[in-house]
Amino acid sequence: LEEPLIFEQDSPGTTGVDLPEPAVVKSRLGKVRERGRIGLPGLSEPEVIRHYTRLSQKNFAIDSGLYPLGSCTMKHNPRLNEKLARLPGFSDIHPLQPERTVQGALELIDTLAHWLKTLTGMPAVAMSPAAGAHGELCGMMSIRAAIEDRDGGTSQRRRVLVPESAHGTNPATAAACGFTVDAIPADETGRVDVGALKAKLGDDVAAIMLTNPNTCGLFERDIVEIAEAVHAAGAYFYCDGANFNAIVGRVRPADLGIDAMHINLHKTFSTPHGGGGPGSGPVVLSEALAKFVPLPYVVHGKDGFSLVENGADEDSTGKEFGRLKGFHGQMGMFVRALSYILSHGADGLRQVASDAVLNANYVMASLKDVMTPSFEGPCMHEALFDDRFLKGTGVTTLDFAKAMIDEGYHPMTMYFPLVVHGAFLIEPTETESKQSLDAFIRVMRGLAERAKAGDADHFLGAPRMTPRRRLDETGAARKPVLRWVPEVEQREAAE
Amino acid sequence: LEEPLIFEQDSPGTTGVDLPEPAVVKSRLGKVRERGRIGLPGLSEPEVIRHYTRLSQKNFAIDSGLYPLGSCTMKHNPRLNEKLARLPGFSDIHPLQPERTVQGALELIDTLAHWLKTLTGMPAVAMSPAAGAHGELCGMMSIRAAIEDRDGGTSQRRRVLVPESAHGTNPATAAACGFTVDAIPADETGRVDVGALKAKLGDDVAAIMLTNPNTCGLFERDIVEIAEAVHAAGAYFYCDGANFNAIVGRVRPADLGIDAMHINLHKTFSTPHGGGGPGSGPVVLSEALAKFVPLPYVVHGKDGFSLVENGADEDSTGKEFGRLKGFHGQMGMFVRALSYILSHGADGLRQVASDAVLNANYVMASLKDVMTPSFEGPCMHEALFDDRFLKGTGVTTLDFAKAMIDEGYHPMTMYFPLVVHGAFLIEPTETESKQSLDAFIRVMRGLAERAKAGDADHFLGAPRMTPRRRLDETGAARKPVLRWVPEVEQREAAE
Amino acid sequence: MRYLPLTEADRKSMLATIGVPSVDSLFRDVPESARLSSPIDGLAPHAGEMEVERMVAAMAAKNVAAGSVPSFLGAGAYRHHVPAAVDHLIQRGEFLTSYTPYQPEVTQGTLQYLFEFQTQVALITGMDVANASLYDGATSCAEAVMMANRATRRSRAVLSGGLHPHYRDVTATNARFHGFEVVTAPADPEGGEDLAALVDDKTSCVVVQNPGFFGQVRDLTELAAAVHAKGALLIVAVAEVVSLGLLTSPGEMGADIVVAEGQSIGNALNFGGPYVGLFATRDKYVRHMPGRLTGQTVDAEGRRGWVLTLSTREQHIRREKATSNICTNSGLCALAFTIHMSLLGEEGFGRLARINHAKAVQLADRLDALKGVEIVSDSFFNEFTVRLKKPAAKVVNKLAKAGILGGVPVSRLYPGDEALADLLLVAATETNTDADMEALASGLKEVLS
Amino acid sequence: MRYLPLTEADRKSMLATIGVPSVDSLFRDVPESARLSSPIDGLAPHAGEMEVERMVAAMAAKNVAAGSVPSFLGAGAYRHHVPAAVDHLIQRGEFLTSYTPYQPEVTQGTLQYLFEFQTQVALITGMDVANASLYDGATSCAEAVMMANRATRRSRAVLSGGLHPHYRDVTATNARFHGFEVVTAPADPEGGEDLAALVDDKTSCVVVQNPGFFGQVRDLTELAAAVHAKGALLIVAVAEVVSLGLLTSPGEMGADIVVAEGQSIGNALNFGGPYVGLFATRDKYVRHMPGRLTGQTVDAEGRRGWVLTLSTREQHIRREKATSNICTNSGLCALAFTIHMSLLGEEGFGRLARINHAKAVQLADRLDALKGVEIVSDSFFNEFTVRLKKPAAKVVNKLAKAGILGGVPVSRLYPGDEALADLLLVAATETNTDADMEALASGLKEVLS
Repeated sequence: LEEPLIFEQDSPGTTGVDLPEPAVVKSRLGKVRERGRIGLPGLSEPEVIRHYTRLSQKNFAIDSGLYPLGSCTMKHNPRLNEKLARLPGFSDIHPLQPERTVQGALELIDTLAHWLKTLTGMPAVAMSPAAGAHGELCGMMSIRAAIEDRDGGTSQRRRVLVPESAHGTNPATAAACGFTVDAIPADETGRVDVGALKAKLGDDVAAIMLTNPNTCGLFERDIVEIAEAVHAAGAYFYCDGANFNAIVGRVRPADLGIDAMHINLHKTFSTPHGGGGPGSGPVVLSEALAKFVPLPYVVHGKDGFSLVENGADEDSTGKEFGRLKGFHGQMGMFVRALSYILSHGADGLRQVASDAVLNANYVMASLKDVMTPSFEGPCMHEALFDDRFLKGTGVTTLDFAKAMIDEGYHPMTMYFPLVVHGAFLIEPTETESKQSLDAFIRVMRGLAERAKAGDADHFLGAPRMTPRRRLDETGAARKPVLRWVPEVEQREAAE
Repeated sequence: LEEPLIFEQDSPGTTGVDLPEPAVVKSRLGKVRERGRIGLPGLSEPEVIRHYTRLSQKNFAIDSGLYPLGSCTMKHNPRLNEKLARLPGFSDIHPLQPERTVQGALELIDTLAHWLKTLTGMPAVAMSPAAGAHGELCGMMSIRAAIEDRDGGTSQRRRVLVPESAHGTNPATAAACGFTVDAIPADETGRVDVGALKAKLGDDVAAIMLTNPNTCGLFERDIVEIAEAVHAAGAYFYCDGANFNAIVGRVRPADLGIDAMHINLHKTFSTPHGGGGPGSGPVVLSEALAKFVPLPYVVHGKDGFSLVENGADEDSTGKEFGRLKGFHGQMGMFVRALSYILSHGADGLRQVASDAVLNANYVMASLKDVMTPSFEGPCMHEALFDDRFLKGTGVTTLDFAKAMIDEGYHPMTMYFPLVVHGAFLIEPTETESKQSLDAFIRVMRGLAERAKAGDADHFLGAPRMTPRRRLDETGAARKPVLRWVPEVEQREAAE
Repeated sequence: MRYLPLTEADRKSMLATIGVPSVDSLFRDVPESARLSSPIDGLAPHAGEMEVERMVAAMAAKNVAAGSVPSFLGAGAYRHHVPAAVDHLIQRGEFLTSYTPYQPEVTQGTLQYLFEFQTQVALITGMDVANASLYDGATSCAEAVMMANRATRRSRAVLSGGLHPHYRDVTATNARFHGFEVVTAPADPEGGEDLAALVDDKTSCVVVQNPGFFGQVRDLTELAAAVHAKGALLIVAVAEVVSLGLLTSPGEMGADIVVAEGQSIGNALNFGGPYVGLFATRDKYVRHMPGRLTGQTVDAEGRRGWVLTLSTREQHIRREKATSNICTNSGLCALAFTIHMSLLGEEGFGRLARINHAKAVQLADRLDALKGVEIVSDSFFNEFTVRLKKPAAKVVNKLAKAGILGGVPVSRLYPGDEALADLLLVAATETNTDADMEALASGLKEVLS
Repeated sequence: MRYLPLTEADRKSMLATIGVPSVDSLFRDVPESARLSSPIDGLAPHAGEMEVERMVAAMAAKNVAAGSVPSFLGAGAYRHHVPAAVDHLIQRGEFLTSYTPYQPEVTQGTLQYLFEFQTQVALITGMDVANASLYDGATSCAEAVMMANRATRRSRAVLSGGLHPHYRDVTATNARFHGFEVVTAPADPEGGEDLAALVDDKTSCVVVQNPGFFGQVRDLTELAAAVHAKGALLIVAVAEVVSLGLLTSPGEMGADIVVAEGQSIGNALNFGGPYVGLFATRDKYVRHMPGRLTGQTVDAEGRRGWVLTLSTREQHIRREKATSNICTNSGLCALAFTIHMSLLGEEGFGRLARINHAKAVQLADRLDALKGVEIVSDSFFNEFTVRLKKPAAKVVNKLAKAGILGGVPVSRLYPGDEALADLLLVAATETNTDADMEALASGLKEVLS
């Protein structure tokens, strides 16, 4: 069913919110004029509810089916977490209320921080980053601040080593922190080439940014050796923690020699993805970096909890590098993550990693004879295949992905990581049942066999069952239409 | 997409609720043995959420589109009402808490009662009936109790007059109260035949049960005359208030001579239909019936609000006829209805009736040239057509209805009322916009023209876009399968 | 107004299409004397969402939420913990704002969950089939008696003195108007009644509650045999459905009809409603059942699907000959029940019941140690009767002032019966902490001293 | 455990399929020294939903919810009434549990609302285009400066003394690491600063907040002209987006980039996050924009549809050459914004703004009458600065003890600046009743006496 834009459902004068007449007062707007018509449409509540309900029905979601999107960790989002985040004691408190009136909020942040530090074995955590990439920024700023503190502001350590297979955010973050990026190649096992890495180390290297488990779904076997080499070179070790889901409770990053790692609360600790955000990306820090944190942060003293909001505060480390966002962090996400963490506990979180890895390896084992795994040996939380099994079929990874949609599945991550050709990166997560995985495997095998049997048309025309068939992305970018304009303006513009 | 039954998703031992080990105690179960395996399936929370999400996606709802189901009043359900019903001060109070601890709840019931009495002009209201039919039962019990009180328990007034076009619940209710049912025919204008009615009145008649506006969507023009005749015969006037939506704020039933009328809170006052309930059906009562109420009810004294729960209570009327359900009524529905009522106010409720009638007449006027209206003149809140326009097309009302589904609409009520052949009873409600009605009208016109153009196949095969095509209802009734049984038992039964 | 989409311009243009000058003229069939020309006097005008929220929330704030204090009330309504997933799912518009599933092609969601509900109810009660729910436990009980009357063609019902007084009263009200006899055994706090002795050849059914209103749990096997020997049916009422996770099922004990209050699973206390009445019976009585039924069938392409079925029993087809006048079920409450039960599963349901029993045993042991408190129930599930040395109603009011909801005085449901005035019903569920129990014990100690 | 569906039997059978003896063997690539053989010490084991709810609710109960007392805090976060429909809709699983819409065929719902969001933001800011949101107002501000640097190929930003200190600080942090210059005018409570004088030929942009941090509303038309004359861009930051319902839009005043905190529409206070950063600009700068963009296109059958577009600006394609490292937007908060704004519409949004202004004027008049209180802001929207005769932080703490959240002491954001220590920011919105205002006035009177 077609659903017009809200702008096309305008009933002028209608509103979905009844507000009383404003009191008559003498305006205090100084020299600013009151504005005229803005152009917003008028709709009643029933129309708005129906509109967004119908839009929602055009979406795929974890709630509606398996979502094997590699590196995104689309796991179940418990409803308890949503309920608790809406307790007025959290949702209805102002960030600048007197600290005595928000002790419970500060306690919650402190409790979550304690869990994150203990699970990673790290002594400090910066809670305010708003997302994973923001956490990367925070970690790299911390590293640069530490280097400048150690070497003086004149430090020439500006080179950051980043594997080829890194998330695109890694190089972008390094650049945003004023670093230059130097790529490290992968070896034939899908891991960082340690020799190449060591060769690149030098006294101009500030840090390495490594993802572990890496974007091929593999554990970097030589990580301790790498850490030692990096530290020996006077540099720091940043770990992209996007895949912490795979090892939580089974490995503490501190034991691997990591100096800074962000944690995507929306991946490992299941705060909802919400169609693209909001996220939350706290960064755990090693002893060497622990003082180099952003403002603000929570401390616990004899009068209870308080916030250190500026460097003049008596509890300040004296080495804070600045502020990353407004106020104190993604409180709503903290509540959800803590609720998830307390629900699982130390034993359950360990089970999370075990089941995530088990599920991925089960998918890998069940598909390896009909698809082509990119690397040998067990994977961690995601299974990587490439498109060699499609060779000669006329079907691309993209075509295959679109055909999955018609079978009721969201596509896996495709064409990433870049180290293999036509990648299929499949992450089932620990919240899928065996029954669910078996159904998925049946479909994937069926499609693989169908492709090999020569039925390319089935794939090229897919998806067929969706509200829209394939969309013209090239056309969209060539002449961008980024907002609705009234028809009359559209016509005028065309003339 | 297919969705198996939960019983087919059993993972033995799995649960979606984590409960601690029970404390070890000495059992106090007397001679009763602990039961063995029940046969419930084990599912985790993610599986349960996905299962019921996917089931919901197979439903049509007001939230997803226009729902023109005549006599059902499928109007918008405001979300504020849901929110308020969940305030712990209402949702988390026990019905037998000391009255001092539930003064706000009793106040809410009393406030809603005040609105219902004032809107209908009636002096009393019985709040406890759980649904419309339950309200009918309450009203007819009140009438019988009043008659017995007046005439003695030996009263032979046991005949109840019910129009042919009445809801099936009316005769069923009369029978459940120990009355016999005598049908009154309709005249050619779709209303009660007043002559026939008067001829049937006599000293064995207890009451008339009339729906007004009636099930043809028409106002009973002669209602005052009818009321007078009924009262003159010593009988009472029960009005089925299912269609109060059409006249709220514009007509007070008391002014028509009505003695008892139930109000479907889920129709007029928009508590949600919820896939078939729960409802709530308070009954307003005239002075003559005001003492003949069910227990319990709320009274207001010097110590605040209290409940009269039995005839020995000092506030008792002394004439209560008994209890209709456990505890005090559908509190959750009362909160929603009052929220709706306060939101609209006296002016808004009047507008509700005006817009409901306007919308129905607009649909009527816009379709009358391609479909066949059953009666002349303006309708009230619903427009009644019959199948004469389909004559010779090979398409039935049912076929037409199923074709509407493929266009994104829920069918109208069909084959009811019985007074016309192949009825189409269309109730758009006041919460549909003109834009929405225009789209609906376009589709209905298109289908009517298509049927007349001879494309019967289009209709006979409909619906095509639904999770299921037409279902075999005859087969279902012939050999009822009313529950799932394990495959092994199924096989054994077959052998 | 926020819920009304028509603009004045729309109204004008629609009136023109209709061909009338004003909305008033559409109401011309209303007798002039009854036409109101303006909003009804004395009622407030419309209000914004924030204002309505303030008004209604102010009323809510005058109540003591059971969860905010130690609370031990039962007597047919029980406070349990309902997982957040339940309320989340039942609020989905596709469930909340859908009608009775008369059009099966667009309501397979509702129909499938009702089929699951019927199966769950049949399983936990130990019966063959169940309907798609009735209003509540009390109305289910009355309907069961009327069904037994139909099935046996008799009209005398014998009610246990351990039946919930509301169940008894609703049955009696129906008896008065529908015309059948009800024999009620005296209140039976000790659980010693001999119901079989009340059964005669004209008896259609015996109704017994298990656990009883006063708490006792009974093995009904012998009673069932005695009732059946007289050609009557045994109706078992269950006011606390969680008990079915632990006790031998009524079906296994020989019940012919089982009715229950389903509120405990999935539904909040809600001050007594809406609740969900469960109704289950044997295969052979299916066509005597009241209420809606969902049945399995196939569609035009042979795929499994669900429809409402056997509607020839129902009022919209059978009119005055229907098995019941009931036309609404408790759909959304039944959905909440189904989802909560699905979450619990075999493992969770049994464990929940065991926890409830253990909590009640712990509480009974604790109260038993108090002076002036005597445990009356020799057996129980999660609720039991205690005899106090003072009138229970007064004790409860004093406890309430101290911030404790201490139980239900039996006199609330048996007013005027002096012999029962000192009895208090006390329930414990998984929601009661040790601290709650300690609060009750010390509160009682103080009030009774 | 309730969120983990695998049974022990499943695990065994899956390990057999994989061909390894245990899950441990799947972790064989982890250096042995780092493998933990049991759950981490010192952390609690798993807990049931009821237990977790108790623990977390206990923390919530230690906070004073703003809605439970008279509350007048603003300074970049505002308490407004959000219709219940908003939260209902954003909790639908299809929105809540969906990912970034990279697969447009199965995410048209998300894409269409983002397109609606972009259009709404462009309309209210008076700009041509907007992105699909950033983290919050402060990060949007920093991104805007970096965008201005790119667009002008300059690297000196001039910040108003009326810019929210958090926006200033976040920009400064980025400046330190990214390598550009920031010139900040002194705190400007009186609203008299001359920003144009700070602009030179190397200036990439001027950032001014309207209404200013201290409350003043300004006509920026002349400033825009002056800034443009130097070849720099004017960035206007809006910390209270409701003001756009009443004030001439930044676009009309000549802004090149508008950034705003969108929290006020659709989003609760949430102790400061998550919020939603709005970001709008002129068509000509589109390709310099940071963040996600939704664009209109057609599908294979020619039907209108939406996709994420211009992603060549973004990090997942451009890597270190991206316009920003931002990869997440504030999707669900943007949805809440979009739904609330759709409910408000032209009529509601304007009226909401007028009510807010009227409330603030009423409050200012009331406070102005108090001894020891002086209104500093000569103009304002819904928030203004007052000078007290005592340090504002102490006054606020005393008010809090009396159950009044009386405003934000300027010293909280300008610590150590004695000249600002007596200043208090006071905001009023549609949620403040007359009784609230009376409570503040009498509370202040008492504290100051």
